[in-house]
Amino acid sequence: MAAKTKSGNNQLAMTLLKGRTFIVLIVLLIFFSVAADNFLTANALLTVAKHVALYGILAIGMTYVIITGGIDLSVGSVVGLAGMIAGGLIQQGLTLKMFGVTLYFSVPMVVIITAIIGALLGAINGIVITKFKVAPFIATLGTMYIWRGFANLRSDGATFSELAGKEGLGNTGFEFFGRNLGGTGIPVGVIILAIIAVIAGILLKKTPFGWHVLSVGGNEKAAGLSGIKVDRVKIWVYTFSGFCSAIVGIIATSQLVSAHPATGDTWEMNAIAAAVLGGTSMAGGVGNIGGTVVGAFVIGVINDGMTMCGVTEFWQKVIRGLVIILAVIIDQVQRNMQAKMALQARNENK
Amino acid sequence: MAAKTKSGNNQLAMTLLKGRTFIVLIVLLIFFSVAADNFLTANALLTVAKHVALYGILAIGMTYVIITGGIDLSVGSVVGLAGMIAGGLIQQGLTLKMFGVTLYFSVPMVVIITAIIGALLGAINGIVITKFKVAPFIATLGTMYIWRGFANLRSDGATFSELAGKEGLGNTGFEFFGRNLGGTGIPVGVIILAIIAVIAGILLKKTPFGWHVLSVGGNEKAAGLSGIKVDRVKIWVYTFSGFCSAIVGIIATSQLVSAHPATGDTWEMNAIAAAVLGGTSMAGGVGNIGGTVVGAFVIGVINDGMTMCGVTEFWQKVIRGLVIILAVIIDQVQRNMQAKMALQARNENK
Amino acid sequence: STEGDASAETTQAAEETTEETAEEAEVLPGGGSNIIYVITPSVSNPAFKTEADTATAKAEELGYEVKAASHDDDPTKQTELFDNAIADKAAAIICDNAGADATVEAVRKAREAGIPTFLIDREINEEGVAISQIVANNYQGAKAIAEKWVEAMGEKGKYAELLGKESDTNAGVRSSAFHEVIDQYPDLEMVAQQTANWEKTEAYEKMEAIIQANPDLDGVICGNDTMLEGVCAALAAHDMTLPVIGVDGSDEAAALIKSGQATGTALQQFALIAEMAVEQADQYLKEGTTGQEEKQLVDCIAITADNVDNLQTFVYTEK
Amino acid sequence: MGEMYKCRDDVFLHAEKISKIYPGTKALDQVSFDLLKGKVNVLIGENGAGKSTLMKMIAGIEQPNEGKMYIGDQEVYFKNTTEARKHGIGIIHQELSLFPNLNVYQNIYMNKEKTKGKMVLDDKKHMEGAKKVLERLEHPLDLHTKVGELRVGQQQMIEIARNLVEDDLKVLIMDEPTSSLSQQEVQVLFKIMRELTASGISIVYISHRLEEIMEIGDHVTILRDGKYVADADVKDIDVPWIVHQMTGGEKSYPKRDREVDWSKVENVLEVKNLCLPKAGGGYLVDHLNFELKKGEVLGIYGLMGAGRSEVFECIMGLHPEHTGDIYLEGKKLKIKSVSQQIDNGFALIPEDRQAQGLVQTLDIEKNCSLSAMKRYKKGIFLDHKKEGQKVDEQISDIHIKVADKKLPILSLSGGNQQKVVIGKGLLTEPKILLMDEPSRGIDIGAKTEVFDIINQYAEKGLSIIVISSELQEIVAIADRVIVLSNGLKTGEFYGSEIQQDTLVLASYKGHHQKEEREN
Ligand SMILES: Nc1ncnc2c1ncn2[C@@H]1O[C@H](COP(=O)(O)OP(=O)(O)OP(=O)(O)O)[C@@H](O)[C@H]1O
Ligand SMILES: Nc1ncnc2c1ncn2[C@@H]1O[C@H](COP(=O)(O)OP(=O)(O)OP(=O)(O)O)[C@@H](O)[C@H]1O
Ligand SMILES: [Mg+2]
Ligand SMILES: [Mg+2]
Repeated sequence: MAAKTKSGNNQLAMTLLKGRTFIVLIVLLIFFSVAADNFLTANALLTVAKHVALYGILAIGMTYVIITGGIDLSVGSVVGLAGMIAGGLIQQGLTLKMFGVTLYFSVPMVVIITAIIGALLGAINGIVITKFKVAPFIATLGTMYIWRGFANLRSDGATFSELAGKEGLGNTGFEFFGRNLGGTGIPVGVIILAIIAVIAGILLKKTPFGWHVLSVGGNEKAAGLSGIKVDRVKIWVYTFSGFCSAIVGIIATSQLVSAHPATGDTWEMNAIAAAVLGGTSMAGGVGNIGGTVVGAFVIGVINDGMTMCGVTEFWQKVIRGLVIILAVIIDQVQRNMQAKMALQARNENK
Repeated sequence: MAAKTKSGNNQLAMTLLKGRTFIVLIVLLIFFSVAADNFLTANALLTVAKHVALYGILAIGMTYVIITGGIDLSVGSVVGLAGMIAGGLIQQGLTLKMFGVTLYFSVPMVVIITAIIGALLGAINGIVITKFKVAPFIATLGTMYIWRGFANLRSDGATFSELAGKEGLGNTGFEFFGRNLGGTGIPVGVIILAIIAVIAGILLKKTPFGWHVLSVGGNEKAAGLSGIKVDRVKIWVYTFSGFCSAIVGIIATSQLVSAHPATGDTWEMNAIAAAVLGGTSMAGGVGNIGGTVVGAFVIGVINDGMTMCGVTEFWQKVIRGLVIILAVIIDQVQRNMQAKMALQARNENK
Repeated sequence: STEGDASAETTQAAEETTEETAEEAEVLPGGGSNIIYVITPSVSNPAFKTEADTATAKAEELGYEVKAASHDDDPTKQTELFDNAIADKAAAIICDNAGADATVEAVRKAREAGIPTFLIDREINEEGVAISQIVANNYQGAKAIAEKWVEAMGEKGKYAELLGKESDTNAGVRSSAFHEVIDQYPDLEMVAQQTANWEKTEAYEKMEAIIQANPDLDGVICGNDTMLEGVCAALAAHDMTLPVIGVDGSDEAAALIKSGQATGTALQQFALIAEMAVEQADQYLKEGTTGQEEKQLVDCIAITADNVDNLQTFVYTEK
Repeated sequence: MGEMYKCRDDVFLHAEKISKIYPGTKALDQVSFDLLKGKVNVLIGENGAGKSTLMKMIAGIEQPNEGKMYIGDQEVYFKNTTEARKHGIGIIHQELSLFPNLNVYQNIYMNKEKTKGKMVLDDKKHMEGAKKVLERLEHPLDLHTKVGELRVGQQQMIEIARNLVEDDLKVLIMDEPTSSLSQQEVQVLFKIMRELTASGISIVYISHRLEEIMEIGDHVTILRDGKYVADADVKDIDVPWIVHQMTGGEKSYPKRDREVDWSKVENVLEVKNLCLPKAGGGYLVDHLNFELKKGEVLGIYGLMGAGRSEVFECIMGLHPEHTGDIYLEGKKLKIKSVSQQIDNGFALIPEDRQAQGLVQTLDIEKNCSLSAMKRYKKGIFLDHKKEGQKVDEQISDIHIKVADKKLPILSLSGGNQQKVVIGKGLLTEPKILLMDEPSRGIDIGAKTEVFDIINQYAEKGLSIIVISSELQEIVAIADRVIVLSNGLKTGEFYGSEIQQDTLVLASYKGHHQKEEREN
């Protein structure tokens, strides 16, 4: 009986907590739809969504990483490197010297290869962090430089343009990921975001693996004593983050129909901000995908909204900074509220 | 008796631990002096030192922050903003509308004002982190954007040039901080680094405040229950980091004899890397200024050395990343060694 | 070679002015070694890559050792690179600088160390410090291409402008040149002005946002070609083709002009400029004079569908 | 012996000549151990004797450097906990190892998840199972509460529950499960242990509370410094024998009877109407009144969660929201911060040594001087000489066994770590010393030394308040005891009135009184 009401309370508090960012989002939407005439049109919102897709997907991988108590600064560089790999494969194919042949892969193959490489790059982060006990911040700071260097070295700094592919080589259709889906006006990127979000959400809350991720973030030692393979969980989490980054690299490259080695520079900060705005705690153990996606939308709406209002670059920086801090402060308040409610609940049934 | 040998062991381990980065440094120096003819000249080394001064000073402030278990991503932006403030004061003076006067300050005054403002910016970080319980990473990520925005807004993105000042206004001599000291070929920046390093070093290991900093990083709860004002300690630490950043802003601006709002962009990463290379633990509670300075020199030597070897921009990135990770891995090994020795010691005296 | 001809023209142009200028005061011997430092912005931009590569190639051809480095548009890093050059006893420095004001001090320090500096592409706000300033005439170029754009616009309509890094001189120069032309036509109305920091993805996203705010947009002007690429990609994504111009003359831009997605760009003859700089450096080190004015303007060439075929990796060859 | 070893029929698991070497320590040295079927196997020894280490081997948390283990006639080797679980071996760890960010049933089923179709979690099963096991423990909890919001005792229960949901449980290792359980909770636990043994499950029970051992234990094995010392059936032995085997000498609580006419001694501390509101109604500390006399040792007894720690926390200024007045030597205090209270002459020895007492990254000396450091100044500088000599005095004064005060604090054994925390408090030259569970988790040797310290300083005129959940020790050391129950003061006893049964009685009153009030 009492149990019921209490769990009720908790659900309420949880939804409040999740709702929090959502409320901020609504407020922003209302504000900008007043400030910029065409902001509240289907088209404009789809455009926002399209931009959100990029760091939204990054933020989902980042959420997993932060939940385990880590951080991944290398995602931006993986985006750049993945883009260059995909672009290179389409434009130059893969030349095997010893056989004197050049292989051209179909676009799906290119995507798969790129995604796998991205995952591997992530796995390297995970291994450096778990096996060599390097602090995540430092490990991924290092790989951030390294991957970025490689992205540039791939083409010696040049851009791979005209990624439309050639009929003859059977590798056309790469623009797909940057365009809208068939008849619908929905950008493919947004759909990918949706798919990844759903899968990641279920994985986190509905599968043993998700539990293990949360447990590692909550109490690593205890997780180990419970027989959870902490290192393996962490490596998977960074692998996933690398995979997400590669996907983003593909979408971004496809949007521009050209691959530029500097793509993704500093995007990691957007991703982290989105995750934290979504209620993920830097201390680890706490976070949910839904919140992260909403957080990503908050950032997206601010960016595009301000641009459409003609706010200058400099003020945009200031406002972005303020929003991040304020949102987290609100989050703090809500957390305390929730803790109180939980206590209340507990004492009721004493 | 046994005590002696044990403490002996420990001293040894400690010196090893400190020595570690130093050894890396020596190796690098030898390597580059072979690789680049003119590298091992007094001139070249003084140049390196001069460059090291900039992020060396940042790294000292950062070391304090990291020891308390925090991080300060805003230092780079404070450098930029401080430069713009100093530049603005010299070139445009301070106009008080209500009195219709414009005040021109002498260079020393300008420096003092700038340093104070820098400290205040740091204090704001500290307050957001302690009073509003925002994670340091997020709080300083936010202020990083905000200060950078302000730096640009100060001059709407323009550069303040000709900071030589005017005799008439009695504000000449700003170049001082970017030049060499009088007859000696020693850059003023290096001397400032030395002074700050010595003070910070003494403060950390020879005053109660320093030990309070170390204890807060080691176990915040225990420190609080021991009567240490944790919040106050933290606020001071971020204030100090802000102060250091402002000093760096002045030196950088003085070297260019012009203030550029983008100055200091991404320098925080160099500072963090230097601190960590110097043996500061991201987990908090462990760190020493000497190590940090050596760490800064490692980074400086790599940067300048590679340039003088004609290593390309892209490979420089890769190598920098590798060095950071490898150095930390070595550090890890050494720490374990030390821990083992401690246990050994403990059991000898059982 | 045809490039030779091109340089010949401009040098003639310069010589006419040289007559009334005095000889260089004191001659800088160079640092001692025969190393030439080539300092440019990040070579992940094709324009600067061409610049760096041509300069390197030419200098090596003339028997110098070359060390190329990038300052990433960070004046502080630039001074550090100058310091390295000085410490390295460089014979000369070729530099595409990171800020008209922020660079003066660095060049002066090199001069004090007896090392001559030859600035390329962008000028600095002081004369008599560098030996040569071989400047791409952004102003003239931007105006020239703006004229073409106005034609394409039919002298009327709503347009948006994407600016380069606000803290970069060229961003300002190009924008004001654009407006000097465009503002003469009252029927051309600027409905949005945003900076995209010379950057492609940023240009793409900003452009999409601007399109949303102004669906009835008629044209776009961009501070450089990288942003032009982003804009064209954004327009393509919305099945729009509008008159779009940029500045630089990159092959990517050329491709877009060919395909009719972009109207034109102002070619800065990076290769030519770099080569001139090295030649003058060589001559100066050997003879103590470049035989040229310090400031030499190399005109930009307006590239449109008509003459785009003559453009190849920043080299314009009359066919 | 050797390959063809076969366990005795009454033995479930036999460990043969197990040795474990940690860097520098031989934690276990050729220890053989028989785990009797369906019995409560008690393992005792001083701190650092190797009890936990031996159990870590059997539970597969760590692997022996030498030695073999046999179940029945087959040799077994557990390379991780999962392996040990396969043989039905479960362990309740010495340190709580739970997930504060997860809720009750998630904690109970962590890494034992029930799934639908091998993929999706089946939370319905989880909740049912969790509910059952908690009812069995007579400890119903809201399954959705985050474990971080539970207090120590409740968390301890969940730690136990985690192992009871195992259906194939054959051996349950309990490493000091009662260290933070109250008397009545301990009784529930014992009931369950008897049920388990009755159903043929073997239990290994580790505790420093000897009286418990005599009550629940069947067979006792004693370790000292990583070596096997003796083993015997509980029915054949008594406490003194155990103490003798453990310490290799006689040890017992010093009897304490001071002939002081307390009515003549002035009050140092007076607490009037102290209240601490509980989040969501009610009080953690409920209109509490008491006074403390100079040189007196006041015991505070109560069940877990009675609100004793909160009393200390209020006095130390950790709960600004508290109401009521606190007088020090007649002067009313305006309590703002811990540091202010330390300056006022209070010192707190916190409940949890590792989490609240020690700064693990600092050395012994600094841990000892931390609170008093700002008193040892030359100008702005730390006066190392003065600091060093003060610390040395303290170390010798309370007999901390340290070879070198520059060693890391974690190089000390638990008991000595506790003494360092006490030393830290004493160095601030307090008028009033607040000790919260000062003997928790330290062996009888260290315990008696801690009590010696208490007596010694009480004689010197220091006033001391001691919270303890262990009846024996509170009876032994206190001049006067007040009993808290549910935040209410339910009893106050002097000298001879201080009897175990009277205290226990009082410790339950609070709950009834609350109910009466409510009706
Ligand atoms: N991980 C470790 N590394 C090094 N030494 C260790 C480690 N764990 C335990 N030891 C040492 O092994 C010895 C036995 O420790 P153990 O925890 O088994 O003692 P215990 O009997 O459980 O003591 P307590 O009653 O305090 O729990 C001690 O000297 C301890 O310091
Ligand atoms: N972390 C917490 N959050 C909320 N309430 C708590 C917390 N810890 C304890 N409480 C509440 O405070 C009351 C007192 O708990 P506490 O453990 O301090 O009592 P205690 O007498 O000190 O027991 P102990 O012997 O563990 O010190 C309990 O009723 C409990 O509900
Ligand atoms: Mg133990
Ligand atoms: Mg307590």
